[in-house]
Amino acid sequence: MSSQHHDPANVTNPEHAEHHIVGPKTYAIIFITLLTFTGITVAAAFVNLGILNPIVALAIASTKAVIVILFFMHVYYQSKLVKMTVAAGFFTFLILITMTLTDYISRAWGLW
Amino acid sequence: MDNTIVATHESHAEEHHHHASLPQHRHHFETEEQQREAGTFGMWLFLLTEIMFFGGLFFAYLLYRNWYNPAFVAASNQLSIPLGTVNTAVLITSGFFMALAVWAAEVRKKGMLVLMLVLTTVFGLGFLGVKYFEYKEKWEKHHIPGANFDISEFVNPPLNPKTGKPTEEPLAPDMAQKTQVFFSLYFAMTGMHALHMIIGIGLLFWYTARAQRGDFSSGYVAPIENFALYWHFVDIVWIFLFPLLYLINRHPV
Amino acid sequence: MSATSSTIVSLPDQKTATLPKKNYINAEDGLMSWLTTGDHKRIAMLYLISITFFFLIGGIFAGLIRLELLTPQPDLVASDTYNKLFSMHGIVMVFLFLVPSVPATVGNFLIPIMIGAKDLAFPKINLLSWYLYLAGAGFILAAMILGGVDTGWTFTTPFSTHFSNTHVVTAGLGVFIAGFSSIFTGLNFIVTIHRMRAPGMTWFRMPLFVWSNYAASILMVLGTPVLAITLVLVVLERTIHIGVFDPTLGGDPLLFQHLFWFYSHPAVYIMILPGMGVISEVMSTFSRKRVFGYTAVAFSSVAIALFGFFVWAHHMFIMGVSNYSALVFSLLTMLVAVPSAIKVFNWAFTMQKGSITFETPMLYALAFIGLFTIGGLTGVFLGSLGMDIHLTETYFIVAHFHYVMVGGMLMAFLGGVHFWWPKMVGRMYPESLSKLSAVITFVGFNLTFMPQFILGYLGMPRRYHSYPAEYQVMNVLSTAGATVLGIGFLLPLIYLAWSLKYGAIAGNNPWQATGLEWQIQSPPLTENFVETPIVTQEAYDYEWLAHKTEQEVTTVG
Amino acid sequence: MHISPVLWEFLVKWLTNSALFPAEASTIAPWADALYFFLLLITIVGLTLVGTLVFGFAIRYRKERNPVATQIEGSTLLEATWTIIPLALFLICFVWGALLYFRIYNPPPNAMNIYVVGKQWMWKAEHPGGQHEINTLHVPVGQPIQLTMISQDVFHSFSIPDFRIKREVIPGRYSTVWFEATTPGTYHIFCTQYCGTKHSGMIGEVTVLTPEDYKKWTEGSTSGMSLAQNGERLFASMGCNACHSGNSAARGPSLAGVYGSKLTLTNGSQVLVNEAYLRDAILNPSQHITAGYAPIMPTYQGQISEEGLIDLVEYLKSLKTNYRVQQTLTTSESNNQSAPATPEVVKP
Repeated sequence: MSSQHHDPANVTNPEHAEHHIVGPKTYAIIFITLLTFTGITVAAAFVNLGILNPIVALAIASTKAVIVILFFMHVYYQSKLVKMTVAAGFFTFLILITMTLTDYISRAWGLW
Repeated sequence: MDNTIVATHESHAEEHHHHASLPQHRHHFETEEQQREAGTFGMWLFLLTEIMFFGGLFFAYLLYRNWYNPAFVAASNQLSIPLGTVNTAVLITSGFFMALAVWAAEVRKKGMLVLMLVLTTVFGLGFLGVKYFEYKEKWEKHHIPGANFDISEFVNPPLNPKTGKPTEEPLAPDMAQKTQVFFSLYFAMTGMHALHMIIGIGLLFWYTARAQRGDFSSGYVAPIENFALYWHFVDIVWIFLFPLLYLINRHPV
Repeated sequence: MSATSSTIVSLPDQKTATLPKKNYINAEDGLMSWLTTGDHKRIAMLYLISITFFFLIGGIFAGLIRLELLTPQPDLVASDTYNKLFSMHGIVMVFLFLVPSVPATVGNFLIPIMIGAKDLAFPKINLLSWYLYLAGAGFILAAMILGGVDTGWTFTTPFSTHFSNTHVVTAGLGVFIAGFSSIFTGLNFIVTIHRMRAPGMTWFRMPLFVWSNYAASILMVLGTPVLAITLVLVVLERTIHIGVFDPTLGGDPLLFQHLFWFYSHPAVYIMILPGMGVISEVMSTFSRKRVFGYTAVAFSSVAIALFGFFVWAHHMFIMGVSNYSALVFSLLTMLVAVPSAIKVFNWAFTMQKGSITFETPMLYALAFIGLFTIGGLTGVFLGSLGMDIHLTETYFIVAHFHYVMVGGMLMAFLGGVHFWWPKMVGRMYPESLSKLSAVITFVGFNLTFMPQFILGYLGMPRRYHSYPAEYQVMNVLSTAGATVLGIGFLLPLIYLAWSLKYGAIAGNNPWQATGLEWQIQSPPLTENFVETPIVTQEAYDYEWLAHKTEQEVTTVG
Repeated sequence: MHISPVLWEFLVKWLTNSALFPAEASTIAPWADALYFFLLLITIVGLTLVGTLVFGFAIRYRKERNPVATQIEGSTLLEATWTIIPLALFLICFVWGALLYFRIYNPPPNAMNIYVVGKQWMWKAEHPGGQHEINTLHVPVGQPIQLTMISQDVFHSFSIPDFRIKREVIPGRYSTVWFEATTPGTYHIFCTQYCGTKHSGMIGEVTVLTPEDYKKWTEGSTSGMSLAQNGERLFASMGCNACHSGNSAARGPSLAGVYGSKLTLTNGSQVLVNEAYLRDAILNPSQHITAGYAPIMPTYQGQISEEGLIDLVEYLKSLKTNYRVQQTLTTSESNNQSAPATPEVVKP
């Protein structure tokens, strides 16, 4: 009795994506890229870039994270819904950080 | 609004109630596809909660790193970059094998799947092993926050035998005290991460056994796929933890 | 059904009517079949029983608090005991009653049915979330029995981490675990609403109850983990003094406040949003009219959920946050008040040109609108920076959030339970008694909490065991009101239990409502629908319903 | 109905002594009340509006009168109305509230400073003249008073409802609030932030006196030494003067006239020296090193009470020249008692 009323309208929508099998070759390329980035981030830490040091480190980490999310975690091949979900998670994380920082940054601005 | 009145079949359904059989196993999903996508989506929502869970810790880190930068630099220098780098590579490798495990399940190669899961586990355990030695060193140096925490190494850094100069910039006692905040966060963050790894490895044993039984080599890959999402998420956390904790300030002094 | 009668209730002929032979209640027998069930309806009933139990416990605490405050002197209990009473009242009511109240009971029961699904997406996780709830509740009960907690439900550091010598860790772990229960409920709802809708059930054909629960679920999934990590840090701070929240070690106690309220302010919306959904359903059904401005009401739920994340620091205006950021948070707080105002007016206008009857759920809904209006507008007092200085941490704020949480959420919960009770158990409760209890609750509630607004402006601080004598009159009024309120809450318990066996057979659709849940038998089958429904009508389409009924009559006749 | 005269008398007394509205006893109070009544007006109008709509519709469209409902989809115009009007009203509340907030948390420059230390479960007030009070606070009428407050243990909150002021008292950080009392009398002080067992006992009374009475009170209750004088003693006994002597060769910067000035720190940032800065610089010196000086000052965390810190801060505020610093320095050196009980000074 499961699929007799299967309605295509419910599957051909932005919440749906055809399943995609990612092969070992792609994974290997991603793997090598990640290792390379790890090397770069360690190397960059030994170069004095002043204020840029943490920024470079975080930029590389974010790039790595995005690569993992897109390919290892298949978000690249997923429906819009999943992409939105991932984005929403990071968006809320950013709210937590920025809104809390409004307090900490502006505390030094004045007497009160 | 379109107010067209359409009679649905529910009215008929009611008449059939008494003839309907109640299957023990409820197929509450319309299709396998729907079930699989629901699973993936659910897993992602769970990962969102994980993002926010670590988010609180990351914010605490961000705040105190800015407040007590010298202490964070000095304390971070106590961590071993080679060990950290090796561990990053180990974890990425583990993630790589996990990704291959998903592929193996999708193409229904049972032997390959089991091998990949075992490799994932081995590298995961390797990561925890290295972490154990790092923790042990902190314990020996009294860098575990709490009553036994010792700041003397930051106030009076050991001298370099060759040059006779301190190996590190000495910290004023009040700042040196703040290294404890760094180590608190270090243990909270890496501890939470390690806890996730331990849970993951526990699950890996179970999935390996099930894979060996052949549960996932006939097209039913959702559990492997969703577990892989979890495992990769744990990777991502480490990808951020590594530069934040180990590489704060490593440029030649 | 004559057109001039003052009720829309239409029950089947009681002489011939029986409960359906097969339904989710008698599908399987034995306690184990309930404890291992995957059926969302059974889990909802398990939740209903457990949260009622904890509501009673929390209520007993509230009663003792009011009794103590009858006189200015600390005469009934010791100060420590009093502090534990209000702390446990808060913890139990917030985490074990309000957060799971509507979503985990009524929502769990109805969301799959409303969207035409056979169950939630993850039945096992649904059951797990009930067990997590029980485990969390167990920890909290253990903390209570071992001697209680005295930190207030807010666990304010450094008091909770360094100074309190009560069972903070046990209670904190309990809240932590209960939090995961609510995460899993929310997760299940989101996936279900996205992926399990019946064919034709588009987003804008969903009942507003589903919309509001969807919005609340987002908050549960994204907010609760922050509370979890905060409590972990509190426990670590308390056990091994890690110093993250300890000013003497360089930590910032305000960081705790930020992280705590990052969850706990959205938690207020987790509590109220599902209640608003109930009100939309009830208002529509008893006005025989589509909800006025369906889209606006639906989007205002989502807007509340979204803005809800931006306003938490309004709990900290006097706590030493930077005054610049206080400005930002105050402004955003004013913005979040607007969607609530939209909802209230939309509900009011739903009645316009309707054909209104006043059954029990409708009485609760009308009470909700009045009390929520007061609760919401007094919230503006507190969101307004300068006024907040005088009013915060006084009885004004106590009155304000009780107007929202009890006057709003609890009224909605009771309204929802009365509305869907016939669907849940297949029987009606005695209507006159339930109307009486709705009126008693409304009167008792106002008598209890209205004086507290006056006390608050006078400056009586909250969480005070003893107070200056000039505040006594208002406190006596409040305690008197609490007695009435208590009766109002106990009555439903009695007659609902009575109705389980003796209530009139309700039939499929006693209220002539339009939701999918009313088109199936009551109590429903385990799999809800014999065939997956195909939805072609909008929500609240009474013409469709009338036509359908007509057809049925002709078919049967 | 017969009521016993005793009961009647009791009731009358009880009711007349009970309050419905707090006294307006500070310059802020009328401003706060104005906003309160505005908000109250909005609430009453809003409630009346909703009530009229709900009851009106309930009567007009009840089933007996209107058996068949007319379906209405909604009305964008109406919905826009009840979006925009509340929004405008709420924004007025925001602006008004923000203005009041500035008024309450921005002390006027001529305010007299009184220190308040909160601890479980009492309030300790320290007047600049050295008067100490516990759970009471004496202030003159018509004089702006600034309270600089700090907690020794947990969060407290200092509230005087009749003045409409309140501020959290935080461990580890000064917070301030100010008021100007307008009517002599006594008013409640409450701790409004839950702080443990005797939270409800952490109450006190603020006594507002006429300027003459206040003068009498100050003279009658002085302990002989002002806060600054206590601070001077502490400054010498803790050996602060050894480095902060004002000599050109001194290892620490001169502190004369430092209060209120703008300092440049080693990390290049500019800071205004206020009470909070001074306190923090004593406890966490390495984060407050004046440009041109080495980070050698030890921390005094845990070695000096909040009261002692207040004395020191008050002393530094009063310090205009280094004349007396050097005098005490020579005295203490000749007495050979300059060894403070502080940890080893770190080698530069």
